[in-house]
Amino acid sequence: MTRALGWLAALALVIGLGAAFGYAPREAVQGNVQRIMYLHVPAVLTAYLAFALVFAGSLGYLFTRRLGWDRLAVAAAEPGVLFTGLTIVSGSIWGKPTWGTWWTWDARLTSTAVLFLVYVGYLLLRGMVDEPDRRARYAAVVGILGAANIPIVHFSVKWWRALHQPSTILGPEPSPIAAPIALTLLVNWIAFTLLFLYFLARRAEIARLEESHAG
Amino acid sequence: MSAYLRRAWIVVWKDVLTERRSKESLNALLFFSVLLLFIFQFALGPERARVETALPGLLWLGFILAGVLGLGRSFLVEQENDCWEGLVLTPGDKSAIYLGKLAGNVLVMAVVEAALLVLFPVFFGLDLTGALPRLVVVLALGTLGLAAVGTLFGAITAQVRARELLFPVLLLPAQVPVLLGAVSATEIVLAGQPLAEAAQWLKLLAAADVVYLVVGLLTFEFVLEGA
Amino acid sequence: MTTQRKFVAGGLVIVAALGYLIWSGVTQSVVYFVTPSELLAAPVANKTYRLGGMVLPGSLKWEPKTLSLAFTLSDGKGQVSVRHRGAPPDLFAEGRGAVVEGSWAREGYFQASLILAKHSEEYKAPHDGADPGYKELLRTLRREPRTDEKPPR
Amino acid sequence: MPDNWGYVFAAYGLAVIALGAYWRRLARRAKSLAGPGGSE
Repeated sequence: MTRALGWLAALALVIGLGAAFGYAPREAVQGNVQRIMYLHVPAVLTAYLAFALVFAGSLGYLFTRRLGWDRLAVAAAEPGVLFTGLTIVSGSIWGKPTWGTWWTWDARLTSTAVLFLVYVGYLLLRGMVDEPDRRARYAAVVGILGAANIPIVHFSVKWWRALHQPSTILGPEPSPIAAPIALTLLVNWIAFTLLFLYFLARRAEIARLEESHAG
Repeated sequence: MSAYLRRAWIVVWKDVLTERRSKESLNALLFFSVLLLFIFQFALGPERARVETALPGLLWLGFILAGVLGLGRSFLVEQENDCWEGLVLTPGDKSAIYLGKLAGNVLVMAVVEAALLVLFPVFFGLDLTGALPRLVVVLALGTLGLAAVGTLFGAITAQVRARELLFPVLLLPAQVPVLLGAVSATEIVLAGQPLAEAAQWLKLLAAADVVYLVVGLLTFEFVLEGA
Repeated sequence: MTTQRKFVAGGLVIVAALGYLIWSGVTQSVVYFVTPSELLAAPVANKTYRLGGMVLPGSLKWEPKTLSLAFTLSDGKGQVSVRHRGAPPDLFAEGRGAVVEGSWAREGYFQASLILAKHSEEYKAPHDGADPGYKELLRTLRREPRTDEKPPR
Repeated sequence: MPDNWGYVFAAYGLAVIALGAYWRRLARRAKSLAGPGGSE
C-alpha cells in the first residue's frame, strides 16, 4: 500500500518535473527563473496541509489518548518542517534575481519563517522526551498552541510591515494566470501532496515500530 | 469567593510566601535587569538619539529576557522542592493551578518591569513620566500574553531534558506577535501619541492574550498529569 | 464539565477572538508603501519610507564603475528622483514597478538603501505579453498587501 | 531579461537533495527497526 503510494508519488513528480521544464512556457516578464514557482508554491501548500494535520493529531490525542493520533502528528510535523524549509530556500533563490534580494522582512516571508521556527521547536521538544505518553501530551499542547497562534502571527507581521495611510481599498479579484502555467502548478501540487502522504505513511509506521520496540 | 478562585489564590500565596522567605528568584532577576542596562549601554554607546530610537525595542528585550529566566523557573521550583506530586494530587480542576501560577508570574514580571522602568530613565537620562499611564496599559497586555504562554511552556519544559535551552526555543517564536505588538504600541506611546493611535496593536495583544489564556486553561491539566 | 465540552467552549472563545481580530484588520486600511505624490505632499527629512511607483522611461542612469544608480519614480501625478548605490535587480527596468526603501534627503532626492523590483501577479505566456500600462501596474502593486510580491496561489 | 538558469537549477537541485536525504533517512530508520535483531 505504502509502496504503491511511493511509486505513484514518484511518477507524479516525474510528470510534474517534465511539465515544469518541458510543457510550461517561458514566462513573459521574468523569463525562465519563474519555473522555481512550480517547486515553491506546491511546497508551501503541502506544508500548510502538514501543519493542519499536526493540529488535528494533537487535538485527537488529547481527546482519545490513542497514540495513533500522536503518530499522525509527528509523521506530519517532520515533512511539514522539511517542506517549509524548501519553501523558504526556493523562495529566497527566486527572490534574488527577481526582486534583487535573498531575504526581506516582508509579511509573508516573516510569518513563514516564524512557522518554521515554531515547528522546529515542536520537533526539538519531542526529541527531549522518551516516554511515548508523556511526549504525546506535551507535543499536543505545543501543537495546539502553535496552531492557534498562526492567525495571530499572520496579523501581527502584516500590520508590522504596513505604513498607516488612508487609501482606497481595492477589492481582490482573481489574478490573471496563463492556463499552461496554472495547469503545471496543479500537477506539481498533486505530486507534492502524494509525496507528502508517502512520507507521512512511512514516518507513522516508524513511530509505530518504535513504540512496539519500547513497550 | 468560589472554591476555584480560592485554589488559584492558594497557589499564588504559597509562591509569594516561598519567595519572601528565600528571595532566590526575585533578587537574581532584579540584579539581572541592572546587568542588562549595562549591556545595552555598552552596545549602543553614549549617544542619546540612538538610545531614544531603540528604547521601545530595548525595553521589551529586557522584559523578554527577564521573562525567559523567570518564567522558566516557575515550575522548576516545584520540581526541585519535590512539590510536583502535591500539585498533581490536588483535587479539582487543574486549571486553577495554572491561573495561580500565571498570576504569580505576572506579579514577578511586574516587579521586574517596574524596576527597569525606574532604572532606564536614570541610566539613560530619559523622562518617561508623561507616557507612563499609557505605557502601563501596553505593559499589562503584553506581559499577560508573555506570561500565559511562558507559564504553560515552563510547566512542560520543567520535566524534560535540556530545559534551559528548550524553553526559549519554544517560547520565543510563539511570542513573535506579542513582541511585535508590544514594541509597536510602546513606540507609539513613547512618541507622545494617545492610546487610540495604538488601538490596532492593543486589539492584537488583547486577542492574543485571550487565545493564549484559553489554550493554557484548557491544556494545562494534560501537562500536570503524573510525570 | 467534560473535557470535550470545555474544549468546545474554549474553541468558540478562541474563534471569537480571532474573528474579531480579522474583522478589525479588514476595517483597517493599510498600505505598504507611499506613492511619489503622497511623499511630496509632506516629506519628512531623514524619516524612513517605503516608496513605490513606476520607473519613468528615460530617467534611468546606471554607472557600473561607480555603482551609482539614479532614476525617477512616478505615479502619474508626482515624480521623485531616487539615488542608490549598487546594482539593480534583473526585473528592474524603465516602465516597470519598483519599491525602494530609504529616506528623503534634505537636498530634494530620495536616498534608497534597498531596491525591490516588483512583478505583478500576472504570469503570462510569451505571446500574450503586452506591457501593462502604469495605471494597471500601480493597481496590481497596491492591491496586494505584500510589499514584494510572492507568487499567487 | 536574462534567464538565470543557474538559480532555477540551484533551487531544484537543493530540493532533490533535501527530499532524497529525508527519504533515505526514513528508509534507514525503518530498516533498523524492522530488520532481524533490530536495535533500539
